[in-house]
Amino acid sequence: MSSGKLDKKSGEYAHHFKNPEHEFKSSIEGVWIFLTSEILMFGALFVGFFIYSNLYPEVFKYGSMTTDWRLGATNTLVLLLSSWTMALGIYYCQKNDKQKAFMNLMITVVCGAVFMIIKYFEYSHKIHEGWMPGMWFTGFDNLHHVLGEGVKIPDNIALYYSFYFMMTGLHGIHVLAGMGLVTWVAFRAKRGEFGPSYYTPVEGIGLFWHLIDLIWIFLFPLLYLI
Amino acid sequence: MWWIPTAEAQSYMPPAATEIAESVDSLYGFLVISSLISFVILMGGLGYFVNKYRRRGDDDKTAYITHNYTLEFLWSFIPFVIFMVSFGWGAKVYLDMRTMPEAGLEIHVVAKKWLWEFTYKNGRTETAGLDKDNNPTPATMKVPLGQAVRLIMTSQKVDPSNKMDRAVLHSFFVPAFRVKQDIVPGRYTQLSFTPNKLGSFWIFCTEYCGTGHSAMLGKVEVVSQQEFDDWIVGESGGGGGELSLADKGKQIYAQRACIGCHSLDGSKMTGPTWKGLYGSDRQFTDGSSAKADDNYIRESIMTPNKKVVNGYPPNQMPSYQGQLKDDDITAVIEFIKSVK
Amino acid sequence: MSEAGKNYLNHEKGIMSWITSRDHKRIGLLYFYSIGFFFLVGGIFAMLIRTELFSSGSYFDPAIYNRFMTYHGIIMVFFVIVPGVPAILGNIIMPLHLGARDVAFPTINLWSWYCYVGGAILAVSSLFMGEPIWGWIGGADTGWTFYTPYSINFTGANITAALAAFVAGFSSILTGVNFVATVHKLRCPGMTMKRITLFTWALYSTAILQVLATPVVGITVMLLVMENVFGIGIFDPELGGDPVLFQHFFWFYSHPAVYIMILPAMGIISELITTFSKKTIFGYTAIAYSSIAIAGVSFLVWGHHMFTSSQSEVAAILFSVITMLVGVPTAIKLFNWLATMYKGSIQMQSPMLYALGFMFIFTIGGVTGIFLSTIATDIHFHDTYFVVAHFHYVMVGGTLMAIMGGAYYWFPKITGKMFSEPAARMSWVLIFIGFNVTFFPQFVLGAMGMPRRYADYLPAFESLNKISSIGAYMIGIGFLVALYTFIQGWYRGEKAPMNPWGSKTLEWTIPSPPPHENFDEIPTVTAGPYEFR
Amino acid sequence: MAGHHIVPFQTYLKVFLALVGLTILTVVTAKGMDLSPFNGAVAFLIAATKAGLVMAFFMQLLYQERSNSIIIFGSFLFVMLLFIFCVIDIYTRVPVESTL
Repeated sequence: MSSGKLDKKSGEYAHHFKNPEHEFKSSIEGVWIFLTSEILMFGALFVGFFIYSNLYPEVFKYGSMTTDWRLGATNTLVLLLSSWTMALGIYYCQKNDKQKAFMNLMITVVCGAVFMIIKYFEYSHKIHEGWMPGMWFTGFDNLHHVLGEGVKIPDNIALYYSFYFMMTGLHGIHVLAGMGLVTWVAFRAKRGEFGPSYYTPVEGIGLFWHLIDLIWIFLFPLLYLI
Repeated sequence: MWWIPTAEAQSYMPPAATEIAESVDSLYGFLVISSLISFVILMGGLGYFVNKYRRRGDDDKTAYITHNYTLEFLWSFIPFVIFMVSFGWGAKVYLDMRTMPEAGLEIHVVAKKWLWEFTYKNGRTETAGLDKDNNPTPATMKVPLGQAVRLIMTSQKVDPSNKMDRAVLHSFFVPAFRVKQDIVPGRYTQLSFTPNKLGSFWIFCTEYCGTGHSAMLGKVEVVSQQEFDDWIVGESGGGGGELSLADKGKQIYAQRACIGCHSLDGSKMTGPTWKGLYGSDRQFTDGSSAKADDNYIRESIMTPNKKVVNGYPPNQMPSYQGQLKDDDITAVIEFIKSVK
Repeated sequence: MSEAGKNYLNHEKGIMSWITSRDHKRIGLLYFYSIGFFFLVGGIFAMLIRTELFSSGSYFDPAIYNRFMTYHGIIMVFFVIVPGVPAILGNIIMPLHLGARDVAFPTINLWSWYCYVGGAILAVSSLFMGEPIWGWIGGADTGWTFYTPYSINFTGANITAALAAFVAGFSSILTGVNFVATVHKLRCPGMTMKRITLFTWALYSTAILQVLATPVVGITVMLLVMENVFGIGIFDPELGGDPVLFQHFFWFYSHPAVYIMILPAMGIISELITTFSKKTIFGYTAIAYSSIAIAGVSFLVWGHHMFTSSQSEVAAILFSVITMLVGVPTAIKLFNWLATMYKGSIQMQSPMLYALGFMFIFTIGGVTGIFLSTIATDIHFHDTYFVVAHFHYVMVGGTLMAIMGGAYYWFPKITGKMFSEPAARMSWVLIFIGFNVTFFPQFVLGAMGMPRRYADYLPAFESLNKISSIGAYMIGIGFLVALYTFIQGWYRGEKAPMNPWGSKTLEWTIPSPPPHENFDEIPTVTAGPYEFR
Repeated sequence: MAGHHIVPFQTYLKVFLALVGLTILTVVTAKGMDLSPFNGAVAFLIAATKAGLVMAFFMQLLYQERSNSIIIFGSFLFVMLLFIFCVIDIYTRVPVESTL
């Protein structure tokens, strides 16, 4: 510990663990425990979403009609691809192929970026139309253009956009954070810091990235399809 | 069970004025007694053991007892039974409390920051007012003895046009009736009671609602049916009638939330006192000054944040533009003149 | 590994070696200093509250009183009692109890302290935001519960105070993650789950609560922040939201939070009772599982904070019956402690005094809890001083008594010095008597119907409030005496032996203070933790 | 080194393709067919299946210690508890109307 940074690849480990495997398993379990709190955090939003969508079905029906499912589906595929390359990143670390590991991790980051760019277009479209959360909502007229003039739009339609922006916003922040973290491990992988005996950070951050994907898998049908 | 009324008498609960209150008190008595018993068992045992088994020397030998399933079962099961009795009894009384009368008197309650408004079916409305010496009198709800009363309650904003303000949660609580119900903006909640004692009882607001929370008092006056019938057809308390301008202003002062921030006795509240206000020199935060005449007061009511008096925070008072009629403002000014 | 005379306090020097330390013992001490400081701040607010309530009529403007009340709540709940036991004593002691060299993730442990400090700074700085009402002082006046829609007023103070709770929540989550992983993975050889100490069991249950409950309040206060910044309307009835849902979300955390506060305190009491009775704990399994049971059931009872909130009658009855179930494991613990003292050899040292004080106060807090979980009586007591008295009996009387007891108990281990026993007893007398004088009258006040969060009250309530205020000043003096014993002990105390109390757990098998890496050689355990034969 | 299970490349590929297939399926069922009132349930089921695949293979729950699975399913359980109890309240409330 006192000798500064540990060379974990060649089998060193922090002083309070028994061996490198012990350290690996403990770290991964720590990540899982952290993920439970992420799930509870998003979970509360989902619970709110379900309750309000049952209380005000019209709001959520009309609301989801204004999202573009093509963009949502594209984003889903992009994130699935990124999850796959993330898994491959770990796979190549295990295989000690640092070049391929780096490539795959960078594809993951790029996918994250593509996701955010598509998200940006969706957001700016909604903001442009005045479909904003809560008290900023001004888009009644534009909603009529989309849904037809005769439709009676509920007064609290803005609730849908509150949930839309809160859920995708929180998810987006996670994507951004994930991109940063994946970039970091990608470059560490490129420097050859990981190998078959030590790849804990890749695995841990991979779990985090898969969770982001997992949450989007649920967000997509809720916000775009139903 | 003779001991329950005994506990009630020592309970420090306020006098009970409904049947429900009496049954709550019986339950309370049961709880007081059973907690006293368990407290005495635990603390008695503690005191006894501490004394009997105190350390005599460093090489004391102690018994090696790790568990005793019978005992452990007993002290899990007996509390469990007591808890369940208490739960069942409590739930039964609660359901009685929450069963709304089919017929009976309906009174609409509106809670605002920070006053009560009680409206009867015939339109009669009661709110807070001021007595002859300008002391605030709480809003008084009159109800007849022995008749079931159902309250339909909601919360509203003082100034509906103020977008930055919110109607907030309040709670209607009459200790003597042992009933309480939160008042939620945007929907109606209900509460019922059947008073069985004549008298006047306090209403408290028990959900925190801001600066005036502790001053948000009201009274329930239980009167005979005869007296109630005579009263209900009379004038709305505090409103309308042939009043002098200053008296009208006084009512507006009490009812339109002026009272929350402006005192009449010279004490400093959120806003400046009205005592001796008229005709005095006002120093403002921007360095200017003015004499408090009719125009200044009118301006302060309409655009309160244009000139803020030194020593007071800005943006406290909502504009009454469109809230008060011109006559009302004149009345308020007359009232301010009368407070010397 | 450890050289003679070197221990965790002096093996590295300089402030940087402290604030970048990843040693669990040093981080525990960092927490001790910072939590102690904020306890002082929260205590000052408490004194101001009691001063205002000393008599009917106002010393302070109600708007200022509401700030005192709010900041007393926010600081004491989020920055003192919730992190209190786990972050200070848990950090220092739990790895020692497990025979580990550190917690599982030392770096994250340090981060959690920084989150704590960041949150605390945010909380205090929010006091100077919003509309100034008294010089520079402005701040949130929502109460620590942040109930909507009152907390939606679009001021920076509310936003900052809610963010402070969010950041503090992060600190709590990180501590929880660390502790769960530590208990799962870092037990020394032979240390089965049935051989870990009851303090560790309690911390383990607490950590589960921290991990599972805190994120919900995190997202809830985040939505509140958004509500204040963007007016999203999820909890705002004016825009179609439901303020009662806010209360559901809030109490989904804040009820388990009560157990985050009290469970580790119970863990400390188990240690103290067995050590000072010199007798093995009675019903180890029952106490350990009751911690887990309390943790689990505590997630299903939050609705008892909302009996009058306009939640439905069905929900109220359901929550009431589940709440009753929490009482059972709590009663089990009390009786087991009592049974532990039977035929023991009881030594009335000051830590034991605190433990007995805990049992006295907690029993009162516990039985009055039954008054509040019984719906019909709760309708009357809800949001009155009865509730205030009840939760102070549980949280202040309970948790603080246990923290003080634990602090005195482990003081020799942590500092390597002995404190002055007479002064420690003096502080106990003042705190214990002062506490009961302060809060017992509040039960009566609540029964009489005095609502809580009142800046002013009817003259009928005056005499009891006076007694209560006098008691509060006594507690204040008591804590100053306790502070004196700590400082005096640290600088002037005699050198502490390895095991001053004759305890059997692992931390007493290493020198006081412990060396940097705790154990020269990781111990192997062959028996349970309380083998007094 | 023992304990580090390497999932074959082929498995990852198959799982990825399955996920893409399920995404297409969910779009088709929601936009192409009218299954109301089961629209929501079907979409949710498909999402749950996808989530299961991601967790089992990408997140390697299948190959890790059982405790990790318990931890993560525990968290879903608690989300359900929050949901169920909130729903119990909201759907048993008796609406009150003003009679003025």
